[in-house]
Amino acid sequence: MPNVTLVEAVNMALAWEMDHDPNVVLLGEDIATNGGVFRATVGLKERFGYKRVMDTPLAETLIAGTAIGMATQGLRPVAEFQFMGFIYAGMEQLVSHAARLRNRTRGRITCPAVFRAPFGGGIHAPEHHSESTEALFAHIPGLRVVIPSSPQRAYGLLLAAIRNPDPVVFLEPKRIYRAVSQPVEDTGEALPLDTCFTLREGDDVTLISWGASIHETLQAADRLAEQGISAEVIDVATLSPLDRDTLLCSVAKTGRCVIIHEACRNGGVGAEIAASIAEAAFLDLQAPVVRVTGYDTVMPYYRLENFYLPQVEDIVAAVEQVIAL
Amino acid sequence: MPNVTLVEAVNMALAWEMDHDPNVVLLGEDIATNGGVFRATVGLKERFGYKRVMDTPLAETLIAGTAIGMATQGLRPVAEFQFMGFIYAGMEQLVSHAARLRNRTRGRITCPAVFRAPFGGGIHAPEHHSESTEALFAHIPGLRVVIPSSPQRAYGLLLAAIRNPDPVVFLEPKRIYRAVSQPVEDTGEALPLDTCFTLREGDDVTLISWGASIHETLQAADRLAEQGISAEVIDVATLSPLDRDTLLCSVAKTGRCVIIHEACRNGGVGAEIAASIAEAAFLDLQAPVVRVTGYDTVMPYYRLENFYLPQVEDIVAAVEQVIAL
Amino acid sequence: MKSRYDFHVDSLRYLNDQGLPLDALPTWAEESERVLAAYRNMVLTRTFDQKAIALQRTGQCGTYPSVLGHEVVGTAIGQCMTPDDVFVPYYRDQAAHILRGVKLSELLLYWGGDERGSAWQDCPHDLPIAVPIATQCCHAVGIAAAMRIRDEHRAVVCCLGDGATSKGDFLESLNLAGAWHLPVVFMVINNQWAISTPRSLQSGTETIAQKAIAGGIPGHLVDGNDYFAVTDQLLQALERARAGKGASLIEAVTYRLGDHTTADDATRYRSAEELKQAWERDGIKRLQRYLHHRALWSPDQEQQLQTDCKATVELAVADYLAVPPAPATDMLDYLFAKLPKALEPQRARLVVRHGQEDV
Amino acid sequence: MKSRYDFHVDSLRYLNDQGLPLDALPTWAEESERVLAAYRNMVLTRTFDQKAIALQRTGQCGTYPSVLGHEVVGTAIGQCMTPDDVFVPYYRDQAAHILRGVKLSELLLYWGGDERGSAWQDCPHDLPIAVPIATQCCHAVGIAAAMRIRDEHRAVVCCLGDGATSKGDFLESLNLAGAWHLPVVFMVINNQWAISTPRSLQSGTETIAQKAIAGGIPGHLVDGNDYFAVTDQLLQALERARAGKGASLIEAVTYRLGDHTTADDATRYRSAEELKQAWERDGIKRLQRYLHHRALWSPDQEQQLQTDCKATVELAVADYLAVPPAPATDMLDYLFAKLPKALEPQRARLVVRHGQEDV
Ligand SMILES: Cc1ncc(C[n+]2csc(CCOP(=O)(O)OP(=O)(O)O)c2C)c(N)n1
Ligand SMILES: Cc1ncc(C[n+]2csc(CCOP(=O)(O)OP(=O)(O)O)c2C)c(N)n1
Ligand SMILES: [Mg+2]
Ligand SMILES: [Mg+2]
Repeated sequence: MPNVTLVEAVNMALAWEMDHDPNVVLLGEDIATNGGVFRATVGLKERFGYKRVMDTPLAETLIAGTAIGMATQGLRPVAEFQFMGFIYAGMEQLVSHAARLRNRTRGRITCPAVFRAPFGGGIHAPEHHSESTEALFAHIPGLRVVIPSSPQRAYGLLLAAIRNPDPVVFLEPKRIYRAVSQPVEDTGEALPLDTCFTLREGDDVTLISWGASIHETLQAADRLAEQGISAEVIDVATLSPLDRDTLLCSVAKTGRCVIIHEACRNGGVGAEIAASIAEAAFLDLQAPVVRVTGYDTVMPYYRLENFYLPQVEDIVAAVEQVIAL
Repeated sequence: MPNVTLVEAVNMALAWEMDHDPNVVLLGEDIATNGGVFRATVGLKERFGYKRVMDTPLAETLIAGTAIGMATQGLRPVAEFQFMGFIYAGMEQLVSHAARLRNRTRGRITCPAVFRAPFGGGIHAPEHHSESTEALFAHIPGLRVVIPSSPQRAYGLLLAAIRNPDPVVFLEPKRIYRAVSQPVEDTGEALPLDTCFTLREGDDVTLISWGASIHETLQAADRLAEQGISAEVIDVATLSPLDRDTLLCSVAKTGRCVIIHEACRNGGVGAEIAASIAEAAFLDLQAPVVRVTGYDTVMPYYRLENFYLPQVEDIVAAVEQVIAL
Repeated sequence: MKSRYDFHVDSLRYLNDQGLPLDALPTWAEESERVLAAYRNMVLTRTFDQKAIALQRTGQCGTYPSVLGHEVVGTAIGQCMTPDDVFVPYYRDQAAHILRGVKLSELLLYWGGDERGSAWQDCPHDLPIAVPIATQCCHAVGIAAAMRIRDEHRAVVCCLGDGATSKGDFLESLNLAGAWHLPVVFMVINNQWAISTPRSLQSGTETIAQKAIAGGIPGHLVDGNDYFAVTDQLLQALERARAGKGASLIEAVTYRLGDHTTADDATRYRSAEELKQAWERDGIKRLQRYLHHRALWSPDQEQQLQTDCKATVELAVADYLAVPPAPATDMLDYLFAKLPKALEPQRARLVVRHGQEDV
Repeated sequence: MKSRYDFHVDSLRYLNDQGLPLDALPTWAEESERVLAAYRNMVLTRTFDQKAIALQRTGQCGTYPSVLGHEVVGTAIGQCMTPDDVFVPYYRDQAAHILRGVKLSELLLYWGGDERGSAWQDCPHDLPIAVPIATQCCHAVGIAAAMRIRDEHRAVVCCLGDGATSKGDFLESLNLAGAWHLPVVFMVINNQWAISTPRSLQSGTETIAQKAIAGGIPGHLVDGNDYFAVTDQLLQALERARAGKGASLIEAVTYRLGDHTTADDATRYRSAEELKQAWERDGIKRLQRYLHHRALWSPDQEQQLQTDCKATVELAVADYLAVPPAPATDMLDYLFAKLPKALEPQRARLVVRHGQEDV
């Protein structure tokens, strides 16, 4: 079983599925000859030919819309936005078409497309290269928003996303593209969508996160364990539709909850999770649900980005705060 | 003092400000000769000339970006998106430029532009003409999102929006464009942004809403009063940045809170409000914060739209539920 | 040292306003059954259109965009495409939809505020009506790309208005169509108006067809009220597309004879005189004159056709009006292939609130 | 009945690869101080560029896009624009920025991850560097529209790359520029590559200049390594713009001699041979040969210039490296004109966490 990084797992999943389903095609800027600016698609053009791995002109509206058109024909396009910061031109296509085609034709025309984008900060990238606006997509009914946070989950969730009969926005936390390697079995086995993953069990507090922040969250859980606080860590993975059951079960047990995300706080996905838990677990909660998030501002350029990103000590402090109540 | 409708108040505010500030210009599709498809800009081209009231080609990216360019020159452009359903092509310009110009140039270049769009359902309009995606904009730091819910507030808030030195997304609830008339003094007096409006005082429960739903909320408050339940009604008005103080003060008094909005529930602005209140008013709350919202689906075409929209009885039922606890 | 690159678009017309050929007609024009079928479809379309407007005026249908002035282009499209081709419409393509198998009652259902109006039982492959302007152009190139990937000899026809040619989606799609040699024909129906915005404000170009030059594909102008010109140019463009020779853009010049939609009042922004002149170029009348001239049509036949069309439309209206509202739960049941667990409580709530049976 | 509409773009070149005039030079070329100043700016730009790359390689700067191959075009822009004009750049316009008054240290600060790098003390009006491709084109037409609304005789120059010409923003802006006769010049720097995507995959068109035809404005090709050609065409376009005669598009053909950015490795996708050939057309070398040929330049002067440029750049680097990080609170303090109340708790938190003084 090879030890692979998250971005290699993405590549493995794409290769597996292209090998097993001739309908899977890839399109995006610089994905073919160059293998993508993060090398997520490296080698695939050589292996599957330029007809299935397509460099597009530089036009995100077009990339989104072309993928949708392909999907209506039963292809399974996987479109790459080079960075999440450049996804917005594709918004109209995602909101007004990808998310709705099945619904508006009552199932006659569907859109089994995947829209991949690297997202998040912390890699000292230039302006517009550190976005975390997953909440925009999670609010759109008809879109699935999936975020892996480990090589194994990247592999299994991407396979599931491609096989899913409806559109999936698949956001890859680029800060951890190469942070850790992990054995991943290349057996084509998908992981379930619409399900949170409990990464660590605990009794005192539920820590909910996704993407790169999962790593600070797990580190915080380690530190808390040293302090005798037992934290349950949940990776939401599919942000929408949201698996509230797993979250509520955990909070019913722990009575306390901290949500961690890199996106700005106001209207982030953490708000929906906090609101849902505060409503449904009202009687279970022994402390308010607290959010540890980015600030409500534009992601700063890299000299200040660490001041913006939630740190392990922020999470620990938040847990100490809710435990104190 | 003339009795005017909400859409007439929009027109009055535009006219006042154009009259008093030569930098105010309008642009959009069909706004000049036709006066806008809802007649919000009727008569303004005749009065201020085509140089200040501009029909644009059909291109929303361009409308947003052109307004931004104009704003960098000290003009005060008010751009109209014909319907909120067609705002998405302008998203990249709004997110990556309007919201950021001041911040990324450290104040050197600014964007005092207003982006107007009629929004919401309930007028038997065709597909894509009934959107309520205010949450997308409220999540973007650097944008103000303002929604009036009466002729007076439309007048005063639009004046404030135009005078505001930063970009404002100004969403007009078209369902109530002509629903009620109200005397509006045409004195050029602006209302404060970033402030909620308490429309009705009450002790037992806080009802929080905005836009057209304010009207069902007020009706629900009437009905509740008949049942002996005293509801405070707050119009959020500026959805972002959010005036949490007014909301929290009210909940501190009532101990109960119901949020009403037309947008789908998942990740709506109601989530942020509920999360904020549940966190900050944890000890005050005697019942969970409940949201009465649209369903998590695409706004249905008009035969089913009333099944989708929150109704007075839904609000009343929600209040009864939180009062029962 | 100066040098230059030259480009052009051509322009095609066969009939004068009186329906008389200006030139030898293309050979396919000898198939009189084809021409007569075209004429019948145009009349049916116009009959339907009037009825739809009437239904809206009497509160039995929602906002509706009249097809008046577009019947010739739509009919040519419907005739030139094969069942294997894919049609990517905008919202004023009724004439083509009818020939592609969409039921009149389905069109009414769509504009009557019911999603089932896009479920098109007898037209499974065409894309649904696209309201967000120009967005469909990207789908058209995506579909055409799928055909190329699969080495199929099929083609896509994508319709859009003059206003739509200002929007990036269209221009980006043109460019891809050229770069990838895609089997797609963009049919721009230049009816001179985009709601209240006249063609002259929409773009400073002399023609719309010349926008093809920015995509590196051939651009053609045709008289959009000339059935022979539209058909002939489209047949050539489709042949080219199916033969793997790439995309084309056709600008069909016509006039929007009605209001933009039933919610619009065109007298606010255009003159009665302009409208009157446009009626003189009406393509249906022109084809009728041609048919008379060729002794292919008689007043009796016209009478009979009018009667038949009315009957067809009345039947469709009856079908439409008989459709009961969909269950409220439909709003959730078609969002995803399978209802996600997260939506179950909302579906249950709809059932409780609106008394629908659970599935 | 067939007819046709003709269009063209022209193409301009003055110097051959050896720096010898192919034709009589324009009269302004007699101003040798202008030409020498241009040459000096090109050399300064290239010196700066090499240093910026070195800083990145040694961890003292972030990802940086080399300007190698763009020095001629940028210099021509910087010279032709007046202070009153507005420059709307993309991210590879260092040569122009320098002439417009942007400090080298500011450019480093920007790429060094600090927003203050766009605060441009001595260049108050130009728009900041635009990273989201082609988005700046819409701003350019907005600024040009503002000039027209105010009846000013100023112009806008908007830069973009060949890749950017595929994006809707550019094409929509071209159309508005044509429809509204705006005083804007679109300068497309066709360096043959958009990261790894070659010009040939970007568009099926023969030239990029011909995209102007879709906007109804004149399109011109120039040799982007030919200082005289770029300058001459741009002067004409700016004159036209300022005189109220409308917009132009200039395609300056050059080559991206470096990697896309320091994060890129161009050997993955293009051949050493192609790069070698491109170096033979290098515009700085070409202008240097011209100057030698005209006896306007000597090896001593070259030596001195190199020394001066290095010194200038070293000073700028020292300035850049001396800038302490901004206070963390800056991330909130410039978001709005005035900190909204809603953000006060977050600002307070930043102060507590990072020990910054409150304002
Ligand atoms: C993206 C978008 N913006 C605005 C609208 C509103 N709108 C509907 S039709 C129309 C004019 C379209 O004109 P044209 O493309 O010429 O087609 P026509 O209606 O004349 O057939 C506008 C602005 C829309 N539907 N989509
Ligand atoms: C909207 C958008 N999409 C993608 C990118 C990523 N990206 C940065 S530069 C670039 C290529 C640009 O090529 P070109 O326009 O030719 O300019 P050049 O870099 O060659 O000067 C791409 C794809 C971006 N910055 N913005
Ligand atoms: Mg039109
Ligand atoms: Mg380039």
